[in-house]
Amino acid sequence: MKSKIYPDAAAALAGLTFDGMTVMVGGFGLCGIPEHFIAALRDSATKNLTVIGNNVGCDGHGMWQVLANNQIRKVLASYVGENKILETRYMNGEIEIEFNPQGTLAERIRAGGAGIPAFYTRTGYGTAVAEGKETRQFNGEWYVMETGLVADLSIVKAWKADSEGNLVYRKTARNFNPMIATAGKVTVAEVEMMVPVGELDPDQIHTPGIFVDRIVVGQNYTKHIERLTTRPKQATFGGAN
Amino acid sequence: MKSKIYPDAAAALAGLTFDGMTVMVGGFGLCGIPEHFIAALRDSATKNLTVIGNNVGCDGHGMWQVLANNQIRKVLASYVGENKILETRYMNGEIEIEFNPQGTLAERIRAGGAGIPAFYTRTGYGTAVAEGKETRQFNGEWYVMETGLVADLSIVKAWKADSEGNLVYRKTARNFNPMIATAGKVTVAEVEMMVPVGELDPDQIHTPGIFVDRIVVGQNYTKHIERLTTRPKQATFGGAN
Amino acid sequence: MAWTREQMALRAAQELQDGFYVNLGIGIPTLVANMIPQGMSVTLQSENGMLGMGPFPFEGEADADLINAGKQTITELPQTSYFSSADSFAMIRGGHIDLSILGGMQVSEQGDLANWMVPGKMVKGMGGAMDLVAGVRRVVVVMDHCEKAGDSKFKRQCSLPLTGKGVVDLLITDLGVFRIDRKGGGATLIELASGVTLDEIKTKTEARFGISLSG
Amino acid sequence: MAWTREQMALRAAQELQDGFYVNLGIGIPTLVANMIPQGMSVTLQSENGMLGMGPFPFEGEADADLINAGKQTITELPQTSYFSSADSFAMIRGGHIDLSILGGMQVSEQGDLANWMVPGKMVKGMGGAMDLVAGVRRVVVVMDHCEKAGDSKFKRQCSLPLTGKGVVDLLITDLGVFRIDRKGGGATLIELASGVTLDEIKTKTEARFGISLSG
Repeated sequence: MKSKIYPDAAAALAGLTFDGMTVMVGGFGLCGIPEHFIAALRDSATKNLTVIGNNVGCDGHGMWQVLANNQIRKVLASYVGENKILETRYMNGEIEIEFNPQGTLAERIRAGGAGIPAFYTRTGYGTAVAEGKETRQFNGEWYVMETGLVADLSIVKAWKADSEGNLVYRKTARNFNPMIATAGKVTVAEVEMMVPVGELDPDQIHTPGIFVDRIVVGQNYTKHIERLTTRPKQATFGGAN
Repeated sequence: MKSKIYPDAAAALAGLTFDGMTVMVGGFGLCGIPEHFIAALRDSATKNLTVIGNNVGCDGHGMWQVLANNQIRKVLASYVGENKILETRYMNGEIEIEFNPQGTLAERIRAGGAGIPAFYTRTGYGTAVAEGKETRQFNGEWYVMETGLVADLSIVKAWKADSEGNLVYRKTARNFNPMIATAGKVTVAEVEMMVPVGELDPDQIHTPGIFVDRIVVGQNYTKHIERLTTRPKQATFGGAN
Repeated sequence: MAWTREQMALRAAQELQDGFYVNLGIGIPTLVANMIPQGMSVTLQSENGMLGMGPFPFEGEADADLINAGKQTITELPQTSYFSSADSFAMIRGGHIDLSILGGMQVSEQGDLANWMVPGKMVKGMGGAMDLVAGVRRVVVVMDHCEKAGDSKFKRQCSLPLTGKGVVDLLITDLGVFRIDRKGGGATLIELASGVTLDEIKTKTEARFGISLSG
Repeated sequence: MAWTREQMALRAAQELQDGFYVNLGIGIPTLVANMIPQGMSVTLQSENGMLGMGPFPFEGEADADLINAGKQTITELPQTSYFSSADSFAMIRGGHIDLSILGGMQVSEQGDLANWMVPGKMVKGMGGAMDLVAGVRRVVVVMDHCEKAGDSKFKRQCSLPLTGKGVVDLLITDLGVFRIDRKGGGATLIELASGVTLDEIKTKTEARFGISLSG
């Protein structure tokens, strides 16, 4: 079988990007984002992208770089704060944003990958999110119909992979990555380390290799922290949120 | 917090069963079935059950025992072969069976646990399964609307648990158990071993404890094999299915 | 006189019960994490994909792969589990979280909540707020009773775009506590903040409410 | 003369491609697992929740927790992954499986498939068959060309209840191979089994079909 492993992100994106395409990008805030693929996407200079993801980076970081490079036409996201360029362009009507409740966005992506064209959810009923959408009662409760989402290209970040493309994520860096991996016509994954086939416990694989077409090992992860919050070493239990 | 751990299956079912209730039971064939809870359900003598699960045991084993004890009024399943009592009662109109495609059944249970009252699937379009159901086109393809399923009681089998109710399944014994764990008003789990809290890797928990109300450690598992298939020790690679 | 932010959080903490799974919003609700009564076991969910949130990390020990829904670095506990955001919101939407404590911009007497956008200002997005109010079994909103300009934020109808319609069960403000019947039964004042009179709260509230003060 | 079961399976095995993810039904399709060409990497999915099925276990080494969709004991491979049945059918329904090879009772010239029930006989249920034909990218059916009584099983319209409507891409029988256009373009005979004449297959087939024999 042709190897799924590519030498770097640019090589792995070769032939996969085109103007006007839809790209899904994993991550929540800057946690669990595919840093190297984002840089390669920026360098690809692909234009008029529709980007689907929970956020669009934040000032200076993550998908903000692709945004700042004028490559994005439309965004589907749940939260886009801390992003001045996006704010300005949205206010000026230069970029389109479709706000999705976070759980609806996550479920729409899962549905897209699972061959489900639409589903109903209580979320957003009676709000602006339901405008223009079908609403319907089940068992006396009102629900909104939401559609599945798919992408031309899905870009995810995992912790470990084997050469089959089996992926394991780490802590809350998992977030949107597993669903996004299932919803791309093509899915590329960057990881912190490759392990030999057979080293990952088969009961413990988060994304089976069938979903992953190309893999890159990323070097020198930045992992920028948006809101560093700590407590002093001598403190007693200092708050859980 | 009140302990989730109960001494045995009968104690764990106490107060949870009532005539006419809907019960979901994990397992595929006899693989990954909650043996001890099934025995306790049989001994409870609860009547007129609606049972949701992929199968209803097979002759002499699994949910067949509850069936043979005349406790089941209706079944939602995808496959009910190798079960003579069920066959006879179904032919005689003494029991109702709603056949669901296996993937539709799995997704209906997931939807029920996930607060999704209905979704669309291509599965079954143009077949008897779609009769009486809404059909609808999305992007030029026809789909059938299926509804979410919930139960008064969900019964699952896992491999390991901790006292929080975090569960890990083993190999293909996972099957329907994780979704069923999410779709019960009350969920009880039996496991082969309890481990101390903190021993399960937080990245590797299949069912978070929030879904599990009561836990039992089962002793002396039978794990009856329906179709033992082996190859002689000296053989070369002998077939994958 | 009225309740401070800490007092409001303390009042919200009274809504916790042993064994509860709870999601806390940002702002005042975050303070509730430090006010869990001794001996009570409460598990905090973070909607990005974590059950069993621990405290902030010690200085120098923050892990970029471990953040809460407010994007703050946090820690795990022995019982922690991680899952995808789809599984996390399946948990929320499916009614498995017992309690959510959230901030608000406006609440209506029908239990409508507005807390995600102000027309004319930059819209940042609703994040997980709409999912939480639609899915969590019991929703408690903690907010100031009045705008800085003095207008009541507890209203007959929300004037701001809604986060959810008929979703609030309890409203805690700096002036008092209101029980709200999501199913159209209206609002009831059940507690006054320390030093607040019935007259004061009546004067400062646009919403209509019944009164059932036990104390 | 016609193809044996093994020859039909061998012909089905020609539909495999390197890197394919494949789901095999019970009966003749199961034989295909032993006919994967040397050097070709094919990953077998089992719809109960496994990717990367290995061979049957050695005697005495069967594991009750490790079975395939036919409920036979099997083994895992180094690259195996396990998942829930919901995730498994999300994989199937979402079009991620390249090829499914299934048995059939009847196939129509429009690509309809009937393989799950015979009215009047006990209905055992469709298991995962309806999901597989609705979701897998390419569906190959392997079946005898005729009933024991001689009636053609490749029909203008299926008389048995359908498993799927317009779902079959290729039909392999003991007499030959038909390409079917799911989108209404009809059926085309593309191969004759060894020793089978065009006249014979025409006589024994109820379905209408074009002819495009390359050999």
